[in-house]
Amino acid sequence: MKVSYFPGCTLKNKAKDLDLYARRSAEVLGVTLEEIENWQCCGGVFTTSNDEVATKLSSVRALKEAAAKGQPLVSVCSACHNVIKQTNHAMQNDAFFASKVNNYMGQEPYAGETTVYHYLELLRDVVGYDQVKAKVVNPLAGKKIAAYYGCLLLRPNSTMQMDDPENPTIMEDLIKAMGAEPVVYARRNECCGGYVTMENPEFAKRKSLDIIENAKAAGAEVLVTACPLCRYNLQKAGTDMPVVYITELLAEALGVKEVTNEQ
Amino acid sequence: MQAITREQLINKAVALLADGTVKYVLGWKKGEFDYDITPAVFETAEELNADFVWNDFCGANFSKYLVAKTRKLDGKILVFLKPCDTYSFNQLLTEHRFDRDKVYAVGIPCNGMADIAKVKEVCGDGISSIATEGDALAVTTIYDDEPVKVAVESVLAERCLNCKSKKHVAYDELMGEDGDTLDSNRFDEVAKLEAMTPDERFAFWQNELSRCIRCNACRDVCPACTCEKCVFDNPTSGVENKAPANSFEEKMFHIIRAFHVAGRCTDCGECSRVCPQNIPLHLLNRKFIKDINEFYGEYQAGAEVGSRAPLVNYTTEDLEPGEVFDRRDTNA
Amino acid sequence: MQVNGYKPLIVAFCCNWCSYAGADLAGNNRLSYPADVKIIRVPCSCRVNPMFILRAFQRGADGVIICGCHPGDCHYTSGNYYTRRRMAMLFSMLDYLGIERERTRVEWVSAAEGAKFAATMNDFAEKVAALGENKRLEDLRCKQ
Amino acid sequence: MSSNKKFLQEELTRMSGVNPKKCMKCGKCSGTCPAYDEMEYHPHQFVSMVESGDIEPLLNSKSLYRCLTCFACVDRCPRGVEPAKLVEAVRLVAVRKQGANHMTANDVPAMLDDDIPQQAIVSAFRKYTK
Amino acid sequence: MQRIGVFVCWCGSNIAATVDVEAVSEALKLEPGVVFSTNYQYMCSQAGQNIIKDAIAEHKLTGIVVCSCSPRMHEATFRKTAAAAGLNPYMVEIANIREQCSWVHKDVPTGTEKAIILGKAAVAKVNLNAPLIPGETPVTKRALVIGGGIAGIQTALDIADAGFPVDIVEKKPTIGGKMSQLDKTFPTLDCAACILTPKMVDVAQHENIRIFSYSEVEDVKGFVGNFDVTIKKHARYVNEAACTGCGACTEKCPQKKVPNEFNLGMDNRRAIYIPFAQAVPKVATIDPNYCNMLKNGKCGVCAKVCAAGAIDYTQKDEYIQEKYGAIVVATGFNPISMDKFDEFAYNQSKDVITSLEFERLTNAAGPTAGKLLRPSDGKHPHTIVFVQCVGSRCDAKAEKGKEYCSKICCMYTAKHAMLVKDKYPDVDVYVFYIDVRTPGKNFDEFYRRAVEEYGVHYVKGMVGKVVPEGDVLKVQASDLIANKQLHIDADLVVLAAAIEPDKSARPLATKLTASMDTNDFFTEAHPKLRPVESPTAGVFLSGACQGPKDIPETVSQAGAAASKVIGLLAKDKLTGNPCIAHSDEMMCNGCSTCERVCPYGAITYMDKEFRMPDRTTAIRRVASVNPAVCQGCGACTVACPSGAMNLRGFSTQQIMAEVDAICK
Repeated sequence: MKVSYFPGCTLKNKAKDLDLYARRSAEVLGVTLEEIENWQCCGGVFTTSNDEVATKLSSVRALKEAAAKGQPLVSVCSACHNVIKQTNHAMQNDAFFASKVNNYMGQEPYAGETTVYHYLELLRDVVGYDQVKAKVVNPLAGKKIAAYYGCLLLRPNSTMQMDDPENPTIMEDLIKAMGAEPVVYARRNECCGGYVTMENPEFAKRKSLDIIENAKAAGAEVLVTACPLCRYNLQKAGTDMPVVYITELLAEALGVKEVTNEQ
Repeated sequence: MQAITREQLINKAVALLADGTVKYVLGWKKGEFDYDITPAVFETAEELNADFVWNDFCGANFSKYLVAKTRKLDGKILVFLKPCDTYSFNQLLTEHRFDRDKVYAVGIPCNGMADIAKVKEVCGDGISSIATEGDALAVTTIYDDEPVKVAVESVLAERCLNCKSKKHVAYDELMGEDGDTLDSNRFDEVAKLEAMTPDERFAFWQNELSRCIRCNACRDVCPACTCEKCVFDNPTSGVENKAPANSFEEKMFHIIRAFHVAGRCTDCGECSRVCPQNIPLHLLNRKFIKDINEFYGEYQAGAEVGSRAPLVNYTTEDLEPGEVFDRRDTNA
Repeated sequence: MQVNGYKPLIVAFCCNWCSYAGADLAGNNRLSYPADVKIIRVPCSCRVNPMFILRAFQRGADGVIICGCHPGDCHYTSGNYYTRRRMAMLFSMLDYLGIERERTRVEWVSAAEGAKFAATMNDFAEKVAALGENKRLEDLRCKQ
Repeated sequence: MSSNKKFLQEELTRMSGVNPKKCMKCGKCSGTCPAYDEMEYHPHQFVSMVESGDIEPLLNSKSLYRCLTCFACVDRCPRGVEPAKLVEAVRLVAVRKQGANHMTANDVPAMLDDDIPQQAIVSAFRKYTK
Repeated sequence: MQRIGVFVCWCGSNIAATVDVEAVSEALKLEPGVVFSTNYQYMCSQAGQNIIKDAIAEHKLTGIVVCSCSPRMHEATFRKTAAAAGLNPYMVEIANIREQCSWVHKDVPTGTEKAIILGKAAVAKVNLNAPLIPGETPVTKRALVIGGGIAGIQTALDIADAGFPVDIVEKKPTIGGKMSQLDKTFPTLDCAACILTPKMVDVAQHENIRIFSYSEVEDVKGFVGNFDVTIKKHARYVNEAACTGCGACTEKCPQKKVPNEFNLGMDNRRAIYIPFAQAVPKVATIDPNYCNMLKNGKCGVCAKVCAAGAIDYTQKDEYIQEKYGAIVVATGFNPISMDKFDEFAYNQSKDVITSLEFERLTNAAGPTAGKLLRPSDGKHPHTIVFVQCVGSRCDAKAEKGKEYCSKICCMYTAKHAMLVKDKYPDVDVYVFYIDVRTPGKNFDEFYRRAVEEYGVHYVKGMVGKVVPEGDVLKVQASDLIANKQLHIDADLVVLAAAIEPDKSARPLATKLTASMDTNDFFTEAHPKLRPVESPTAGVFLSGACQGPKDIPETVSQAGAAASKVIGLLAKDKLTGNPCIAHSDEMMCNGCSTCERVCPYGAITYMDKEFRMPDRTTAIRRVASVNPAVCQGCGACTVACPSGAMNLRGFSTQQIMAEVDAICK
C-alpha cells in the first residue's frame, strides 16, 4: 500500500537515519512512504491557542494533499505527528478555527478528513505487529530495550488517542515483535526538557538524567525513541546509555540496516 | 428514469408469489390519470401484469398501509420500499403498529419522483396521458396531440430535491444498489423562515394555512398518523372539528398534528405531496426536526427500530423553553 | 393590571406539589399580583397538553404560563423534564408561526417561592398587557 | 476587578478555551509538572491568578518560557482544566506585544552545538517569538 | 346532568372582606347544573359542614363546589363531609378564593369578579366529575433483600424481627459484603469482624430469614405488594444441606493457584473454598473455572475427603420462584479500576495498592496475618504515602473518574494512617489531600488525632507522578501551602480509589423498573423526604447503592428502609389513589409512547381481540395501567397521540372545561 509521508525538517537534516530506516523498513513491510510535495516545516510545536491560525497552515496543507490522494498521512517524528494530529483534530472539532483556515487556504475546504498515523500506529494498526514479527530476519534476542515515549506521542491523550498515556505499550509490543525484551519504567512518558534545552541545557540534562536513571534501574541496556529532540537531550545528558531511533532497530531486525549503510 | 424497471419488480413479485414466500403484493396502480398512482393489493401474476405500475409518479409511501393490511390479510405481504419509505417502516415497527413477520420487504432504489404540480406549470392543465421516455416525460394534453417533453429532473418534487437518504434502513431483500444517507439542504427553507420577522412569518403562514380546506388528506396519508382514532375525530377529545370553522382552527389542527408527530415524523414529505391546496406542510414538521437536532442532538426518526424519540426522553441539562429564542437569535 | 388601557386574560397552569403551593404561599404572605391571572391546578406540569394552551388562546386568553417544580425536584421525579422539552418545542413552533413570544412562558416555582410566584405573575401580566389583545391566535367567533 | 483586568481575563479564557473556575485547587498540575523548580509561578498559580484577575505578574514572569508544553498537567488534571493551554495563552499575550520577543535570531548561534536538531530551534522560535 | 351545590365560605373576613360572597353565590346559581348555592361564615366548621350535608340530602346533590381556602388546606375535610352524606368524595371540587384571590387582590369588585370566574371553573369541572373508587390490592407479606452486605443484613434483621419473613439474595458464596473485608472501623477503631460477624450469625439463625447465597435475581414481575421474582441459584457443586463447613476439602484440593478475591488477589486459595472463616453460610463452593474435575474430569479429591458426602459435581443452576410484597435493593459498591490513573503506577508496581487492599494487608486474617509488609518483597515499609481522591471529584468530560465525592475516603485514610502509626510508630506517613471532609459525629476529632497525636503528615496538595525505581517509589507531589514540589522516596503508596455502584445494579434496575442517575446510583423517590424509597412503589433502597455511605449511615438507612417495608407489609391491602391514568382500549394504538414516559413502570401492554367496524376481528396491542403502581402524574396523557390515555380527576375534558370557563 501507499501512504502519504511527512518527514519534517529534522529528518531531512540531523535525523536522516530516522527517515531512511523508516522508509527501508516500511518497504519490507509492504508500505511505500510517498513524500508530500513541497511540504513545509510543521513548526515543531503545536500552539494551543485557538486564535493561532497561520502557524497551523503548513500542517493543513500536508493534510489536504493526503486527502486529495485519499491516503492516510504518516510521520515518524513525534513532534511533527503531534502538531499534525492536533491540527487535524482542531479542523474536525473547532468549526470557527476551520472556517478561518479555509478562508486562508481558499479553494476546496478541508474538514479533517485525513487519517493521521504515527509510524508506530501504522505498524500496529495497519501493518500489524504479527506481520512485523513474520518479517524479522535478525531477531534482537537478548537485548533489553527501554522505549522512551516522551510527551508528544501520547499527549494530550484526548486528541492523540495512541495508547494508554500513563502505561503505554505500543513501543514495547514492537520491541517484542523484533525479538528483544522490552524494559518497562515509569518515566518513559516524562518530558526530556524539550526545546528549553536551547536556553537552559542544564535543566534538560537534569530531566534526561532522571529518565535514564529510571530506565537503568529497570535494567535497560539501550533506549529507543522516535523523536530527534528527545534523542538529543538524552544523549547530551552524558551517560553511557546508548540512545537510538526505533526505526534503526527495526531496520536492523528486518535486515535492511546494512543496505542503507552501504549506500 | 428509475434504476429498476417495472418488469423487474413484476418478475420479483411473481416469483415470491409462486414460491409461497408471500400471498399478497402491495404495489402501485394507475388511478384516474397517469399521474395519480394509488396503492393496491395484487394476488396473482395476471393482476400484476395488468395493473401494476412503476414510474416517476410512484411516490406513495406504503409503510402506513401495512398497519391495516397486516391486520386484515391472512398471509404474508410483499411490500416495495423506497429508501425514504424504510424510515417510516422502522418507525411504525418501533411503535408496534404492525407485525414484522407478516411482511416481506423488498428495498428498491429511487431516483426521485416527479411533482405533478411542476409538470402542470410547464404543460398546463388538461393532461390526458404521461409516458416515461428515458429521462423525460412525454406529456399529452387534451389541447394538443403532440406530446410535450419534460425532463424528469426539472420537475422533481421538493422532497426529492432535498432527499435525505438513498440508503435503505430496513428490508428483507434489496434490489439494485443501496445508496448512502445524504447531506441535504432540507432545513434551508425553515432557516429562511426563522430569519424573517415575526410579522413576516405570521403573514407567510396565514397565507398558507388560510387555504386549508380541512380535507384531512395530510393526516390520512401520514405514516406517523396511524391513530386508531384521531383526536380531531373524537367528540370527547374537546378539540373535535370536522371542517374549518375559522382561521384559528386550521392552526390548531396543524400545530397539534405537527406536535403529535414530532420526534416520530421521518420527513417523508407525503403531507405536502397530497395537499390539494399545495400548503408546504412539511415545513412545520421540518421545523420540529430542526429544533430537535439543535436542542437535543441529531435524531432521525426511523433510522433504527426501538430508538427513543426525543419527546419521550430528557436530560437534566436540557435547555429551558425560554432559551429556545435566545439560542436562535444568537445563531441568526 | 392595565397597560395602555388593556386588561389581559392570563391562564396559569400550576402543578399541585410546588407551584400551586407557591401560589398559596404568595397568598399567605399577601403578595399581590394581578387578578387577570387565573390558576388551573394540575397534578404535574407534565399534565399540561399543548391542546390546553391552544384552547385557552382560542377562547380569548392573552397569555398562558405553565409553572412546575424546579427541574430535579419533580414530585414524580421526571414530569417537569418532559414539560421542559414539550414546551420548548411548542413555544418554538408558535414563534415560527409568528405568534408573540411573550405570550407563553414556563417558570419553575417551588412551594417555598411565594415571592417568586407573585413577581413572576406581575412581570408576565405586564408583558402580556403591553402586547395588547391576542389577535393572532384568537378565535373571534368563540368570543362573546 | 478593573475593566482592563477583566478584558485580559476574558481574552485569556477565550484564547485558551480554559475555564479556570473548574479548578478545585488540588495542585495535581504542580505535583506533576517537570519544570516546577524552574518556575516562579507554578501551573496551579497560573490558573488561580487568571481566575482572580492577577495577570500582570504572570506576563512579566520568566515562568512563561519554562513551560515545556508537555501536557502532563493537561492529561492528569482531574477537572479537565488544561493549565498548559492557559500558560500558552498568557505567553502569547506577552510575546505578541511589539518588541517583546523572548528570543531573537541573534541569540541563537550561542545556543547551538553540532548535534542540536532543527526541531529545537523552530520550536523555540515558535514558543518565544511572534 | 349533575345536580350541583355551591358553598361559598366567608372565612370570617379573610374572604368576605375582599370578595362579595353573596354576589358570588348568586352568580354561580346561574351556572349549568347548579341547583343550590349558599354562603356561610366558616364552611369548614361543624355547622358549615352540616349545611353541606343537609343540602346534599335535601337537594339530592350529585356534586359540590366549595369556594373557600386552598384545596391543599381543606379538600380532604370536604371530601369526608361529602362521604358522610353519602356522596362520592371525588365529586367535590374546591375553588380557591382565599389564597389565590381574596388575599392577593385589594378591591372588592376585582376580588368578586375573579372569585366568580374561579367558581365557574370549578362548576364546569364538577359537571364532568365521575365518582371514583380507590382500588385495593392484597399484599404478600414477605420481603426480598438483594445484597447481603451490612446494609442488606441490617434491613433483613429489622424486618424479620418485626415478624415478617425475609429472603436475602447474595451473589457471592457468603454474606458479609465489603465490611467483612475491613480491618478496623472509624471513628472508634473497633474491629469490623467483631461487630459484623455476630450479625451474620443472627441472620443465619433467624427463623424468619432465608439466605440465597451464590444467587442472583433473574427476573422481577408484578408490582408493589405483589412482586413475582425468579432467583437464580448458581451451582456451587456442594450440597449446602450436607456440608458441615469442616474445611477438609479446602485443605486437600490440589489446585492451589487461584487468586483469592477475598484478599483482592494478594494471595491464593484452592479451587474449592470457603471465602473466610466466619462465612455464612459456612459451606464450601467449587470454582468451576479452576476445578480440574469440572474442567477435564480428572481429580475428585474433595469428594474423597468429604466425610459428609456433600460434593456433587453434577449440580446444576437452580431457579426459584417466590412472591414478595416489598423489595429492598442493597447492592453496595466497589472501588473503581485504577487503569486510567497509571500516573500513580498501580499497574507498574505491586507496592502501589488501593485502600481496600490496604485493609486486607493490615487485617489479622489477611494475607500477611496483619503484619504490614510490602506486597513486592515482604519487607517492612518505612515511608508510606496515601493519595486521596483518586478518581473522585473528576470532571465528567475527562471520562476518567467520577464526578462525585466518594465520601468515605477521608475518614478511612485517617484510620489507615493511624493504624500504621499505632503498630509502627517509626514509619513516616504522608497523606496528600485536596480537602479533608469529616462531617460526622466524632469524625473531625478522629482526623485531628491522626495529625496531632500520631504525627501523620497531612499535605495539602496532590501527587502528580509515582515512579517505581529499584525498590523505592519516587513520589512527586505538590505541597500547596509551602508552594513547593515534594519528592518523597516511599516504600508503599496507597490510593484512595473512588467508589462506584456494583456492576449488577444497572441490570437489576432495569428488572425492577427503578430509576438510576447517570452514575448508576439508584434514585430516591424524593431526595430529602423519601430518601430510602425508590420512585417505583414497593422498591426500597439501603446502603451505598443509593450513594456513597459509611457504615453508621448505611446502618441507619438500612433500618429506615426496613421500617418502610414493615409499614407496607403490615397492611393487608393497599388502597390506591383513584386519580390515576387509564387507557381507552378502543383508541389505544399500542405504540409504547406512554410506557416510555411513565416514571413508575405502571404501563404494560397486551394483545387483545377487537371487533372492527367491518365486522371482522383483529388482534391489537393495547396499553393497560396498573392502578397499584400509577401515581397519577399525567405524563402519559400528553405523550399519547390518540388521546386514549386520560387521567381520572384531571381529565382532558375537565381541564378543557376549566379553560373554557375561565376564558369565557
